[in-house]
Amino acid sequence: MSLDGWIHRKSKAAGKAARKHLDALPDGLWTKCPKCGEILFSKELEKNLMVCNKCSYHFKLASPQRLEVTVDDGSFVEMDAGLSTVNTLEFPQYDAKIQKLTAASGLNDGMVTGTATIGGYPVVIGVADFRFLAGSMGSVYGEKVTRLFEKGLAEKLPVLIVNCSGGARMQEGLLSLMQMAKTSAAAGKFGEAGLMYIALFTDPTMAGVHASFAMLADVIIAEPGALIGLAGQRVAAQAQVMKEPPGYRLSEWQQDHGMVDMVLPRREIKDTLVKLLAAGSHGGSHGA
Amino acid sequence: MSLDGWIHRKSKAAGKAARKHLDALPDGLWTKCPKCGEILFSKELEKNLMVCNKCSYHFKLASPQRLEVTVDDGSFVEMDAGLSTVNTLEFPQYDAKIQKLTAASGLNDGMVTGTATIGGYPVVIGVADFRFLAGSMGSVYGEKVTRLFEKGLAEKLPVLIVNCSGGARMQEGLLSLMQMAKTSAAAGKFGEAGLMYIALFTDPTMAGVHASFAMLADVIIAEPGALIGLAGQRVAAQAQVMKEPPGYRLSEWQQDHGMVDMVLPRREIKDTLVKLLAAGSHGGSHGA
Amino acid sequence: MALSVLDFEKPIAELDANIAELKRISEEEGIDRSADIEELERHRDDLIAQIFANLTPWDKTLLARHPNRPYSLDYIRTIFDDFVELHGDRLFADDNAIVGGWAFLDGNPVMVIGNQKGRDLKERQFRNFGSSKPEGYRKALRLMHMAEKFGRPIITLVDTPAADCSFGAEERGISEAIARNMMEMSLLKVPVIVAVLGEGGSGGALAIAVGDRILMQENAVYSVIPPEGCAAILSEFQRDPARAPDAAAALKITAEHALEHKLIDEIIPEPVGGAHRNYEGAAKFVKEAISRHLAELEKVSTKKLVEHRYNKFRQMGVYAETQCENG
Amino acid sequence: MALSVLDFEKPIAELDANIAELKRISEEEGIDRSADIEELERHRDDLIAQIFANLTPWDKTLLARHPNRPYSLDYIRTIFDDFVELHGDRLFADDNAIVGGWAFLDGNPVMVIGNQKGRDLKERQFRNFGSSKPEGYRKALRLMHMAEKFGRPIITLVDTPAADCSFGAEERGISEAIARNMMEMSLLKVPVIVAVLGEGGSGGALAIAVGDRILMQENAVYSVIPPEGCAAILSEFQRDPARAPDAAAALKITAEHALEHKLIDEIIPEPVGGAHRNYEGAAKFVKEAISRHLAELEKVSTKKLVEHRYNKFRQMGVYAETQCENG
Ligand SMILES: [Zn+2]
Ligand SMILES: [Zn+2]
Repeated sequence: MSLDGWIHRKSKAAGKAARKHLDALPDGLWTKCPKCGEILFSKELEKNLMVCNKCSYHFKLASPQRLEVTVDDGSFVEMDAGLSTVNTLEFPQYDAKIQKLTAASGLNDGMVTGTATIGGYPVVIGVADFRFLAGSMGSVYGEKVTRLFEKGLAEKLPVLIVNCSGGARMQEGLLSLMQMAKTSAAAGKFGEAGLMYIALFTDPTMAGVHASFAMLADVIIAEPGALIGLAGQRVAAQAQVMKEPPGYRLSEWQQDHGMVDMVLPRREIKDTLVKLLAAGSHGGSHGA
Repeated sequence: MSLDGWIHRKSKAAGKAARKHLDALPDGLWTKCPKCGEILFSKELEKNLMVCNKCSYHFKLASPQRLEVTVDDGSFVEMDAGLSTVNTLEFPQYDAKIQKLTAASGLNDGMVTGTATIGGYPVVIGVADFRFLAGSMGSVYGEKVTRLFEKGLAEKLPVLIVNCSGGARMQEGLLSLMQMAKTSAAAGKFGEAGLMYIALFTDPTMAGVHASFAMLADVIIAEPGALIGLAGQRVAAQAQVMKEPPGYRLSEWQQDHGMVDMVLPRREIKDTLVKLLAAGSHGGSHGA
Repeated sequence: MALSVLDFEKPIAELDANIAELKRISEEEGIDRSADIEELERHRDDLIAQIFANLTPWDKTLLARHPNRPYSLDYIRTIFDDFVELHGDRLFADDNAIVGGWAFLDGNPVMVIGNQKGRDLKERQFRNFGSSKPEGYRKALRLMHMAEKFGRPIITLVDTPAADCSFGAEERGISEAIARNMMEMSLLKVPVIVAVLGEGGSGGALAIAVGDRILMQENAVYSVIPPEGCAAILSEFQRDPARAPDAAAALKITAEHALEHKLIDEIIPEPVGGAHRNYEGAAKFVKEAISRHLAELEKVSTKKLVEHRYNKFRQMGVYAETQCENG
Repeated sequence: MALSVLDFEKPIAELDANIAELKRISEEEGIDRSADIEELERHRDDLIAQIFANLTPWDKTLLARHPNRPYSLDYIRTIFDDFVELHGDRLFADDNAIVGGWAFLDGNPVMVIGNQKGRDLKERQFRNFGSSKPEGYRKALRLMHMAEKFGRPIITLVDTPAADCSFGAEERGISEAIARNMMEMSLLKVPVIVAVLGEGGSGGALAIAVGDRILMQENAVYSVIPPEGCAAILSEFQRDPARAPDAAAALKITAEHALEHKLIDEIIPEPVGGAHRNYEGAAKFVKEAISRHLAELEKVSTKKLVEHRYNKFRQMGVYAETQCENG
């Protein structure tokens, strides 16, 4: 159950690529904290699971990094990596964007799914990658999340989804919107079988993802300070007459408002996942 | 479906007795409205279903009056009239109170139940009578409500309960409290069978009755201006630091707060009941 | 309320005015101008046909938002009998941006639920411009579960610009409410028919739009984001809300496109010149479609109904797939 | 927090002080006073036994409210392993007057839910003095349904003066929340064990207290209304809150009376002098009782479980019945 394994096995190149598209400013040895401005020794930062040791800012993680801090070493087996985007609507510039992102990240989409173990408990896991169009949900994303639930259902395994998304993907129009209904229906069918669904909300978990399968988890854990809500900040700003109250829609605020079960520092998440999986992994003696 | 039948068939003595223990000041020809002070011609008042034609104050109705304005003429058949109170706790003065109330009202308890038709639709109906210890719920009341649901369940009939109660009956201690759980469980079992349960809230519908079977109705109708809430006014006043806002916990306020489906003047209630019974009386083609 | 006139409707409105004037004159002066009137009316109808045959997605957006377009309660009054409106979510409040209750369709009880916009300024505020807060969606869910309990079909009428996303709505979990409704609707054991009658505004619409049949009026729009919002966010449109017409085209928000992508089942026709020119006519088309689909669904077993509904949404989406070594 | 001392505990506290002083002296001065100490301790234990054998219902009320009495989280920490607290009702807020989450009882996962009072002034306010708002009961219900989903038993720990009935609580339907919980608990398809550990305060307690087994600590009280409230309302007590001790007696709020009327299943003993004198000892008794009843319930089929639970509450109440001609 070591949480430190990820740093030793992570390739330097992958780490750099991740940081480039996330929020660190890599200059080799040193990394600047985007929140407090502190210049951090990169090795120390990585050892600290990419959490600023001055202000506790939780750096965004690319999907490989997230998997490394979350699942047992070497246990992840990817599913459905062959799914890729089709620009059905012939939306302007969409093809070019996708090609560029795929080349830069090595990803076909902002949702990476597969099977793994966590503390020895087998799970089906989905991890969002913000580098890929802000982790937005289009047809591929929705299909992967749906297959994730279906895999869990077929194998009677719990599901864990790590969210990091700006919402539905505009470039696929109504097809993207319908992924909300599709993934929510999949979560419903999965839940009816009495299987556990855990969600982790990282910064940001927004809009079409937040307002569909993400909020339907049995247990929701949030990383500190993550922005969580329906309306993007631009839309929210237009809709509000008053100024936003401090902490508005951040993890801690969402817990106070009953919408997440707990806010946990990155280092404490895996231990809690293991306890939850112990509680929910195998069927109980009484059932519906 | 005439709403005026009740006045013609109602005995003068019953009417007077009812008013005496309710809120009218009978002096034969004239009745004073307790809300606006208007002196009303008693015959007109009765024709107007005991609603003040100046301020629309809805006079409390005794159970026979309520039945007359609610069910089809002559259709009511009482059930479980033989149930009566036992002072198991040997609570001070309780026996004497019950004897006095029974003598004055002819009732064994503040809940009168039976079968009837409304617009031709058969229903099982319960009507609270405020004259009997403020319609408070003790063992007899809880048993009658429970049997009401069980009768509905056995005969696949919808249930209508007209509430008028101050809450649980202190004089039966924990036995009274448990009537909340007992009646709520009965409502739950009834509801699982896909049968319709309609509640009418009249002034007042409070505390242990409000916080149990009353709030569990599928559809809740309230008479205008009825006080509806958990804490009695004395308790509520102690609990509040601020002054009560206008209309606090009255029917209209409860509708704004999502707790009742509609506020209807007494004269409009029966027509709406008939429509609801038409929608819910017989099983649909799809079922759980 | 006076008839509002969209830019592209102006030629029609002019002809309407001419016809009205001619009628007035012929009546006042007792002169028979019926031939002229008939010709003008024919001309007006040709013009309407011509204009409506060439509407852009943005034109349809404006039509879907037309201030004179019939709203849910207009349809409910026309299509159903004995509507008994039910209020409240039993949790927090009654939301006037969603209406719902028992009603009878050709004598059969159904639960009807719809987004509700307001006509004049006061009513618009009362209805929060048709944008629901969590309590609206939770009321809708309560009513849907009531319908399920009694084995009655559910009809939803969709017409909302979007869900409300004010402080209060976020505080009370607007995302949770939308998500839960979609999930619960996918599991309902009774037939659910959805009619998109005006604006199908993103998650705010979808929260009452998961059903066995999704019908859509020919001038309604259904979109993942309002075209103005899309134009304002994407550099493809210079982040300029004024380029909303281009975004509307790119987003493919019309009923034809939705049908093409199998996201809806059928397009409900509107009377000549749009629903706002003829409420009765519009309602007649909607009623016919709902009744017909309902009759079909009544024949399906509960098990198949829920299974088909799942599969219907399961199939939505377009993607490519290649086999991977790690698949 | 210093030990609070009730009036009737004062003789005990004096002996406790004497014993402590003697121990201090014998240690400081190196003199062996163990015989004296032992005699004093024996005397103290006799005194406790004597006092606790003659407690009035009002004394028990004060014990149940004792500021040093162990609260739900104290029991949870002692009885269960690996507690993972879950927060929020997914509707409005997280209510700190109720706690709940996954935990392990002898290695088996259970959902544990309890009212939670606060120890010092700050924590008391944070916990709203153990009085829940609707969001607390709705959180509890969410967790109970989660337990049901996974087929896990539910343990509830009851210790609340009453439900909150402030503006906000009434606004958000405190009555609805209490009623719904009782109904839903009666239908749960998993074992539910209720332990009344302090104050069983009216509907506020009952909202998490519908179960297959109702256990009650020997010094806990369970009442339809606080004795002070009853005394203040009824003319039988001159409407004088100071007559609460008389009302407490009349209301029959002790575990013995509850057992006599078959409203609870078993009385859980407390350590000598009450739970507040020995947290570990109190928890041991509670754990033993819960484990034993849970083992029994695990053998019952789901169908029988729900049926028995219904019948259990169905039978509560005492009344006379004569046959009537209109019956
Ligand atoms: Zn920092
Ligand atoms: Zn008056």
